[in-house]
Amino acid sequence: MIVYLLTFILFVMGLYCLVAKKNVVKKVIGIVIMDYAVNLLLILVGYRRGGVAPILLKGMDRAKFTTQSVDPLPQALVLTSIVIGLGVLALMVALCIRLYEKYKTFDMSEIRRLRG
Amino acid sequence: MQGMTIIVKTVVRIVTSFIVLYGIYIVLYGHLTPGGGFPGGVIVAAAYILIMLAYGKEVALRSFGDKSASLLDNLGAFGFLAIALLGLTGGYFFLNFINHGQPFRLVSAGTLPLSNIAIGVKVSACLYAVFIALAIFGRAVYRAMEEPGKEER
Amino acid sequence: MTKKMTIFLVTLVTWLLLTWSLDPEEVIAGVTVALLISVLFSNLFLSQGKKTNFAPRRLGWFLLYLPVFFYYVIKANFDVAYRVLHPEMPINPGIVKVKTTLKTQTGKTFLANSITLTPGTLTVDIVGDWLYVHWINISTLDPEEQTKLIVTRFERFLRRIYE
Amino acid sequence: MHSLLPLFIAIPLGAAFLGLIIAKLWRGVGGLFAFLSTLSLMVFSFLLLGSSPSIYKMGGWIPPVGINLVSDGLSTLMLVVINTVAFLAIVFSIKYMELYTAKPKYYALFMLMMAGMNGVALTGDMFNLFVFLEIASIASYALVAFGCEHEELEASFKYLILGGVASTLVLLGIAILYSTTGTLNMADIAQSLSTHGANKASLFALALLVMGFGVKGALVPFHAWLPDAHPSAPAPISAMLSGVLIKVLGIYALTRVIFHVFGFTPTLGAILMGLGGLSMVVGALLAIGQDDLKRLLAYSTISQVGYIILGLGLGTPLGIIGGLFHLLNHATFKSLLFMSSGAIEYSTGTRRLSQMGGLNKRLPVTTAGSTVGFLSVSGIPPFNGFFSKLIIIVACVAAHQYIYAGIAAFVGLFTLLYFLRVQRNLLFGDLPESLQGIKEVPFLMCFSLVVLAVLCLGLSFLYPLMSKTLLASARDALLNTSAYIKLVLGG
Repeated sequence: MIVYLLTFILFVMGLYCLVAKKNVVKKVIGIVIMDYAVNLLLILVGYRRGGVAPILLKGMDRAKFTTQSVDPLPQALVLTSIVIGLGVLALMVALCIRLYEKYKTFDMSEIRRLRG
Repeated sequence: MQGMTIIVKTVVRIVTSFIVLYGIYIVLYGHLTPGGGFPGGVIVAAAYILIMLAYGKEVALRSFGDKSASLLDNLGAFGFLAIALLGLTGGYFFLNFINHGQPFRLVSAGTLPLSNIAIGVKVSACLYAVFIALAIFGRAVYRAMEEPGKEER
Repeated sequence: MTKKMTIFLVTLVTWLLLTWSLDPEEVIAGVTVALLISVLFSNLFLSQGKKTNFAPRRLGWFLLYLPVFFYYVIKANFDVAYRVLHPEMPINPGIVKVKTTLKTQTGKTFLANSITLTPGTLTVDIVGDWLYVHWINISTLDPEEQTKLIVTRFERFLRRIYE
Repeated sequence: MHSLLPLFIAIPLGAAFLGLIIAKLWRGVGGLFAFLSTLSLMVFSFLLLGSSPSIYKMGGWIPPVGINLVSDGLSTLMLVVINTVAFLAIVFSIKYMELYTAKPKYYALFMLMMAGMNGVALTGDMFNLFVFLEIASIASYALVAFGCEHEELEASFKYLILGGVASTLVLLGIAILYSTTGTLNMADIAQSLSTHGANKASLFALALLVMGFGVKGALVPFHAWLPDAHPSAPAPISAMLSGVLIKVLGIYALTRVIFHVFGFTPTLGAILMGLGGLSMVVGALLAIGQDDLKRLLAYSTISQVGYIILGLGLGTPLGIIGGLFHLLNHATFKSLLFMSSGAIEYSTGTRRLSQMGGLNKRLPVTTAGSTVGFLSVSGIPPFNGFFSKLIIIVACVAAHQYIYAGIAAFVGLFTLLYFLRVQRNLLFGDLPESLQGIKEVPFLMCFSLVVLAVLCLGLSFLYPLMSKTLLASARDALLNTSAYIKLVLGG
């Protein structure tokens, strides 16, 4: 139970970083922290104490394998989620660079042309 | 002299081909061992990024330019889609239509190795292209940092 | 062409070690990958090799170099441990500038890495023929003596291996 | 019919990647590929109409194990909306995008967004839903920033931050759902939840999903990104974002999750109605003071989305019909309005209302189109907006929700008020000096506007027909959860 709580604390830390920091790069870091907290939770969902890695090798007993191995599905999901997170991260960093190019600042409180 | 010191350059020169070899190994054995298209592609992209870091932009772009990177990127993605579409010949999208073969052999598991190769090409080219894009845009930021307040808001 | 052959053989051997199998499918895959890499990276890998890079004489010297190198490393380990454990900490750190006679880039790199791997000394930079080395205990202020202590002991072997 | 389903994802993806490859040799190919693929997709989506609900097993795997595509009434409705609007937007953008550079990339991103939206509308798997949601979202972030000017970048960054948080929340909800039910298939989750009952963890997951999809659908407490993002994009993209994207990623995903995965309850309905009523009022109030035409339209979108959510939240058959009909209507008239605002911008070079006037003399087709849109969105009788609003209000009264009925009528009046102001500034009065030389927009742009305007009028006459076929099958799909489970899991 405590590990789940810790992932939620990590998630909330990312959210805090996102909300409280004015620097756009720090906001990006906040989103990445949140993303990884969720990935961690997904991995923990499939964890089994004392389980074996879900890789079938030559000469393994199949019945014993299915009862002992950890759940491989969340691992596949996390891999997909990491890839998506990577795409979002690349886009965010590119946008940060472009924002700096235009506004000459990373401070979100000064990047305010749109209002109303 | 562009790039980093001799030490870094020499080590990169020796190590790069082995890094690429290992990346390709991970891609090709993705259906037998942990790994697959994405991790292997990242390793291959890392080798090229290493070349760019050690030798500077020009050398890396001469051997593998941004145009060819984006071309390979699209080709990889299209290849993956094509493999999925070829499954329609067997009646289903994404159907594993090739004979599965013997387990634990390199040529087995039907379309999975082919998909892995397509993803590997896509990921390596894409990550490298992202790195090039950020490195070239980054130049603009450095220029902007050097002359602050030129363009008043 | 020689370069391509060399890199092809090296990568093929690495591939076989990696897969640890002589199954025909895997060997064919290895040959293909090695060909691909030798085409892609032959300009980069072994850029200065005019002579054959893996002549047996050089390999022999390399094998001879290894125990010598390890001997120096172990000796330096004890030396540093002694300096750390000694209550008075008899250290005299500083950066010295030493000259190397090695000409090839690979030789210089290996020299720098050998110096760095030896505890107590650390290569900071290479500019031309000059190495800037951080040394935990500068025992002498004479540049030639310094060069002899730090560089020459490795240089003798490295020159035979790489030049 | 079910063999068509994967093509809805494969064709746009293929057009995106192949277009980028071939565009290196021949630059104009992106537009051609996009045109052909959206045309074929529109035809396919009409072919799906009237066919019975079907399921497509990807790779031949049986549902709880493999990923499946499901087309029931609701999916079909969404597919028709997505692909029709997308086709018209592509026709519009062939000329409009000459204002921008890098056209092949534009079409590739557009096609990726299409693939994502079609995937969201079709998939029957929670994680797959997330993946397609992210494909569509990432493409839309990039498209919002397509102009690469100050405003576009800022809007895209805000959108990206809020959208990123929303995606994280959705993923967290899916992770918790998976941990409680042990499966990702929607029907399987629904079955597991209905047999074991919803525990606290799954309720938490539901809250996370509502928040996540609420951000994507710009319901009011989560709406902050929309008025920046939608006006900043190129006009066809604004039409796609406002007309389709927020409906698919927000409303459709929300209704699918609430009606088919968790099961509709009166409490959930009350939450939805509260969100809808708040969106209606706040959107209309914020829209009234806007000087920027597209920004005003964006606020109006928030308000109109509120109507849809209100109708769906009622949970009665009539309310759902009204909500879905308004969804269809909003897709037509809001796309029409955004495209005509794009056409006005194309001709005049500005979107400030205070700098315009007397355009009806110079731009007859564009102004006629925008007038039809305005009349429709404000609910003037012969146009489709009137009927859907009327149905929603009647449904509210029938369900004894008199307060919401009052709010809906009041907001409709308010909408008329601010669009009358726009109309006065835009069409009548004197033509400013700076705009004397403007010309009517090219034929392809006019074509989209005219088709959408005709649709606005035609949908109201088609309503008796549609209420028996398209909308009725969507309503039945929503209300009959057990049929959905049976369809996917095979009884």
